[in-house]
Amino acid sequence: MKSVVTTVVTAADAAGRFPSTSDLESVQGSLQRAAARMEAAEKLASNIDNVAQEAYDACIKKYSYLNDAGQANSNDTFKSKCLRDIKHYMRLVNYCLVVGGTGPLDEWGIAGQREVYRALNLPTAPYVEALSFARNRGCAPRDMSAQALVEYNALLDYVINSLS
Amino acid sequence: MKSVVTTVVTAADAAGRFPSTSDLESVQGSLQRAAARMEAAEKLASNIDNVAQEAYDACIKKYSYLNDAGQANSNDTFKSKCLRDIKHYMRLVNYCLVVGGTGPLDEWGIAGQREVYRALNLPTAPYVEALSFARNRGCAPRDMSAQALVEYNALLDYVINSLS
Amino acid sequence: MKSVVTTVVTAADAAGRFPSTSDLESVQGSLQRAAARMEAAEKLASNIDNVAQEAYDACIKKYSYLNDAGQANSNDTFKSKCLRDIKHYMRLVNYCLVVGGTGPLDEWGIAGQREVYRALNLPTAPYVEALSFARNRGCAPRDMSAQALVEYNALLDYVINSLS
Amino acid sequence: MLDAFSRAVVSADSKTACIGGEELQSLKTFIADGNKRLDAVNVIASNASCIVSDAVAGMICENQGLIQAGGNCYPNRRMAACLRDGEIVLRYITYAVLSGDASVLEDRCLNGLKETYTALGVPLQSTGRAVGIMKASSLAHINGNNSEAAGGSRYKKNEMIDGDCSAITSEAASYFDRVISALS
Amino acid sequence: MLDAFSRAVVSADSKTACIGGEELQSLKTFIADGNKRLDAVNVIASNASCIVSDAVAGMICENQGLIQAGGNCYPNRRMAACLRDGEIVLRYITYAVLSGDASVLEDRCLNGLKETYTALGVPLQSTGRAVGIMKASSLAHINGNNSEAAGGSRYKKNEMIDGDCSAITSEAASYFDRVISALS
Amino acid sequence: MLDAFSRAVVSADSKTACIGGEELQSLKTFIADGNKRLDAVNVIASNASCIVSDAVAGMICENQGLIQAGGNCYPNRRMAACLRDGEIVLRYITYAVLSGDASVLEDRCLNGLKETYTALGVPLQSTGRAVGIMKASSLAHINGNNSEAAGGSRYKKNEMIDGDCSAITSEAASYFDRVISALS
Ligand SMILES: CCC1=C(C)/C(=C/C2=NC(=C\c3[nH]c(/C=C4\NC(=O)[C@H](C)[C@H]4CC)c(C)c3CCC(=O)O)/C(CCC(=O)O)=C2C)NC1=O
Ligand SMILES: CCC1=C(C)/C(=C/C2=NC(=C\c3[nH]c(/C=C4\NC(=O)[C@H](C)[C@H]4CC)c(C)c3CCC(=O)O)/C(CCC(=O)O)=C2C)NC1=O
Ligand SMILES: CCC1=C(C)/C(=C/C2=NC(=C\c3[nH]c(/C=C4\NC(=O)[C@H](C)[C@H]4CC)c(C)c3CCC(=O)O)/C(CCC(=O)O)=C2C)NC1=O
Ligand SMILES: CCC1=C(C)/C(=C/C2=NC(=C\c3[nH]c(/C=C4\NC(=O)[C@H](C)[C@H]4CC)c(C)c3CCC(=O)O)/C(CCC(=O)O)=C2C)NC1=O
Ligand SMILES: CCC1=C(C)/C(=C/C2=NC(=C\c3[nH]c(/C=C4\NC(=O)[C@H](C)[C@H]4CC)c(C)c3CCC(=O)O)/C(CCC(=O)O)=C2C)NC1=O
Ligand SMILES: CCC1=C(C)/C(=C/C2=NC(=C\c3[nH]c(/C=C4\NC(=O)[C@H](C)[C@H]4CC)c(C)c3CCC(=O)O)/C(CCC(=O)O)=C2C)NC1=O
Repeated sequence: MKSVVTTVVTAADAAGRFPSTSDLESVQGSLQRAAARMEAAEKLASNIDNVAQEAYDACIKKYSYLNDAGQANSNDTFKSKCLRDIKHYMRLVNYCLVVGGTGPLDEWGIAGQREVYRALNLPTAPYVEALSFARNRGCAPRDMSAQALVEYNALLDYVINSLS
Repeated sequence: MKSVVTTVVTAADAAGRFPSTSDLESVQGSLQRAAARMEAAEKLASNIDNVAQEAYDACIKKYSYLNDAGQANSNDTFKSKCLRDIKHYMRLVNYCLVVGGTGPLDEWGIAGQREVYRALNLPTAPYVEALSFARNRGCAPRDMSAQALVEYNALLDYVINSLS
Repeated sequence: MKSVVTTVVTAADAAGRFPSTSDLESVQGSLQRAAARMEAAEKLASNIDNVAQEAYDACIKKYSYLNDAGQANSNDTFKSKCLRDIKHYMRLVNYCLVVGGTGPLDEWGIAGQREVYRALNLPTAPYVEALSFARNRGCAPRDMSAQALVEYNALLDYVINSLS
Repeated sequence: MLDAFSRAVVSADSKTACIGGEELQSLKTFIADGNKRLDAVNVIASNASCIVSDAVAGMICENQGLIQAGGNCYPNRRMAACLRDGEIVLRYITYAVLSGDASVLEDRCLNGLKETYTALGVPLQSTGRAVGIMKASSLAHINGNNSEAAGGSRYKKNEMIDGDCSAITSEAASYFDRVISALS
Repeated sequence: MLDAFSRAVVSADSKTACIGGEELQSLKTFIADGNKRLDAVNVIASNASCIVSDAVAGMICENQGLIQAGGNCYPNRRMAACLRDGEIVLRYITYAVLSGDASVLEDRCLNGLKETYTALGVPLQSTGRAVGIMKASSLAHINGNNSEAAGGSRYKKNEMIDGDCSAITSEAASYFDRVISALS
Repeated sequence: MLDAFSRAVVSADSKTACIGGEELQSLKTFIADGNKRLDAVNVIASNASCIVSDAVAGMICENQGLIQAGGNCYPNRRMAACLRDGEIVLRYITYAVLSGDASVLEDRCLNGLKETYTALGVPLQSTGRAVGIMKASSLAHINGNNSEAAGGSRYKKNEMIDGDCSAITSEAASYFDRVISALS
């Protein structure tokens, strides 16, 4: 799973060499910047249910046609799946903050998402709306420090891009 | 084994697609033309022993040296093998008429024939003579309809070409 | 293992053909020249301990620093290993004379030698000195015939080159 | 790859016999009923997307564990792989119906599939259930029995000429059964 | 390839849980002790050549059969292959220490190694001995316990800051033990 | 690939010994009898085509099932493959005779052949019979015992110098026996 460390090790292995001084410096830099990510991860973990619920509510409010008969938010099962989906993405964001790379989102969220939503007739615009709401919702220093918020928002932008 | 259907399926599979409308039209065309082939196959099947015997007799008459000591038609075993070989080819022609392609001749008769006859010192001219006799022997509408005869002769020409 | 015979068979096999007349002539030529190689091999085998000892003594005499503390000839174990190494190379020369090719030296002496000596901090100059001493030591017809000596020296030159 | 005609030829060759009389008769029936066969292939191919996704969604509905952590339809990557596999299987079944012989399905799709799934941890029973739903759905399409009730919001009426399709329906069913059998 | 962080993420995903609170705490300790880890990697990498050749020479010294006819370190080609293998193993151990996880060592080095060695006739017990000597040597370097007595003519003093290195030493030891275990 | 000389070297190396005295003596005999060896290779190579086809025809004559439906020499494609295999085997035997060592035959022809034939359904006993006929034919050629009676219409007189060929005949026989043994 992609991170500064695994990138450095992969390059060294491809060249058949021991980790060099610049390899170690890269890793050191990454560890030094880790504090902001850890803070964002912790804040998100402690509040994830509210974050997801708000984002879900916002997207259904904007695309209220989804509540109509036959649409993708028209019964209890669908409603709970939709909320669950938003929470899935937020949980993957928490993972990416911990790992310091986009690996968890890439491998577990983005890979295959278009094929799945197309097969199940799920429009992507509501997903984008929910994630955009979350992306614009956070404030520093109320929710977390400015640097932490930068990391958090960057990952949400990344997911939003993948669905646009 | 090559036929209109297997050709169409192979192409669709190579492109990873379901059979398309033009695929279905190709198959339909082939099925429509099948009647003539079926008639030729049936007529040949009901008379194959005579057809083979006549062709064999004609080729030995033309190349009578084959009866001399040490030659390829010089004892009872060889005679029966030679007749058998002619009948093999006619049977493969019957198969090709059923399949609607040259697959049976290609895979079971033509592949390896030159190597076998060269190794066993069997000249190919007598084979050509026997098959040519059969090719010129059929008459429409006495033996079969004109269209059926066209299919039958085309296959004999195909085999003759492969031995020339 | 490379020899005139195996080279000829490898080429014939790559072309899928039986051994041809020129193949057989190559082998015949090699067998005709074999007498000189066999003589050199026999002479070397009967005297190998002296040959190796002389060469070893000469190289330590030239690089006497090797006897100092911490150097590669500074204790009994190291001394015996060094003498053993020289004898290894002379034995591989005997094999090459028998085979009529450089295969034994290539596969069992030269492959990996640089890596091994570098890892163990063994300088190559003393090896070169020992083998050069042996290379210049032989005289015809005292030690062996002139043709045999040519074969013997050529192999020593080959090893010396690989270490230079 | 064999079709109904080359299958008959292979069988005759094993007896060094020509094809005439009776064996030819069943092939003539095949030719006479050709249009039914083409219609059957066409109706499955035209509704493939919805046949597949309904079957996978149904399989999941009956077994929620598939979409939880550790389930083989979790995460999105594997869900997509599952939908893709369903389409692959359906595609090879249409090839088999078109050629009138199971060889293309057996050789190019089923050969080694059970071992592959076992090595990957794909649950065979669930896959069999999804194929079973695709079978019911496809046979209804062939038979003209698909209804607005069954299809829901994606129901599409397929224009076909009425007649007796029991033979082709039964043949198509046998191909779905082969898949289920190969994964047991 | 996982590192300490992705390893924690994989574990959380298996419970469909976020990472917060306690799990995050151990990762914060990892970050705080980062420099010790980098120093450990550096001291092994800088002395790799001599760690390897000493271990192989020691293994041979204890078992002279290896350099006689039929022994796996005879002739020169195989001696070179053995030295190379020692360096490969040490290199993957430094990767494991750097990432804080054994996956790179397991997946890219140990996977199938025992079978490969068995097929080639490489003696597993001797290899384990060489790895054991490399372990002792490497841990002494990490702990700052390497001495002129042990190093002989190739002793090199490594400048490092004093402190408690027991955790990283113990972690590095576990990677060497994995190798020995995989070859038993 | 080894020849008689490198085979002796491999054996000496396993004892860390030089080659002199007695071992050299048998190699000198090899050199002295070199022309007999070359003649043996030449007479087989020059008559290969007829040695092979006679052996295959003989094998079939003794077992007519091979050329009926289901037999491994039916249809023409497999008959041609069988003739080709016979020529391959004979070719590797001439390589072995030329080098004075069985390694090229073992490594490049026989290695895995039994498994390949078993997987393909090629009947091992019949193959052994064909190789046996090729052996009888080839040894007769080497020994100068081929006759017009045996050869029939394709008999060809090979000019060779008379002498004692029992050693080379016996060595060639051992290579044919290895093939038969490998397929049992
Ligand atoms: C961890 C990564 C991951 C993600 C992201 C994921 C998404 C995901 N959402 C699904 C279903 C679904 N998702 C929704 C979602 C919505 N309904 C709406 O109105 C909106 C358009 C939208 C919410 C924004 C619905 C309604 C379904 C059920 C669709 C059906 O069964 O037909 C499914 C099909 C399987 C199932 O029913 O659970 C997947 C795989 N699964 C994963 O493993
Ligand atoms: C042309 C013939 C052909 C077939 C049939 C085929 C199947 C096939 N399915 C695969 C994976 C897969 N197949 C499934 C399928 C399922 N998981 C479930 O829970 C359901 C029960 C089921 C769908 C009904 C899944 C989830 C994977 C991914 C497994 C993984 O990567 O862990 C793979 C492994 C490579 C990959 O992930 O793409 C192959 C080769 N490939 C071929 O070339
Ligand atoms: C058959 C082919 C073959 C060769 C050639 C060979 C060489 C060879 N020499 C070695 C050691 C050695 N070789 C020497 C040699 C020398 N000391 C000196 O002063 C000189 C520089 C030099 C002699 C010219 C020494 C001292 C050692 C021991 C080095 C050590 O253990 O640190 C080793 C390491 C393993 C061992 O201790 O035996 C090998 C592999 N091994 C083989 O299998
Ligand atoms: C990246 C992961 C990786 C590993 C680990 C690896 C190991 C590896 N070691 C090998 C050989 C070998 N390994 C050894 C090692 C030893 N012999 C001894 O006596 C000692 C006990 C031991 C050293 C401690 C030897 C001697 C060979 C050569 C064996 C031969 O060719 O007969 C080979 C066979 C190919 C070759 O000779 O290069 C492989 C693949 N290759 C890889 O790609
Ligand atoms: C189904 C496809 C198929 C074909 C076509 C076929 C041909 C065929 N003909 C053969 C022999 C033979 N074929 C002939 C044929 C002839 N004698 C003559 O005078 C003429 C030149 C010629 C007839 C036109 C003879 C004499 C032999 C025996 C040759 C021998 O054993 O030396 C053989 C060698 C094996 C055997 O004895 O049966 C094959 C494989 N086999 C097959 O499986
Ligand atoms: C260089 C070493 C080498 C060898 C030895 C070799 C053998 C060899 N023989 C084969 C086939 C075959 N071999 C035979 C041989 C026989 N059938 C009989 O009834 C007789 C008993 C016997 C002849 C004496 C036949 C008939 C086939 C074709 C089998 C088939 O395709 O079903 C095949 C499978 C591929 C092919 O059909 O060409 C191989 C690889 N290939 C190699 O590269």
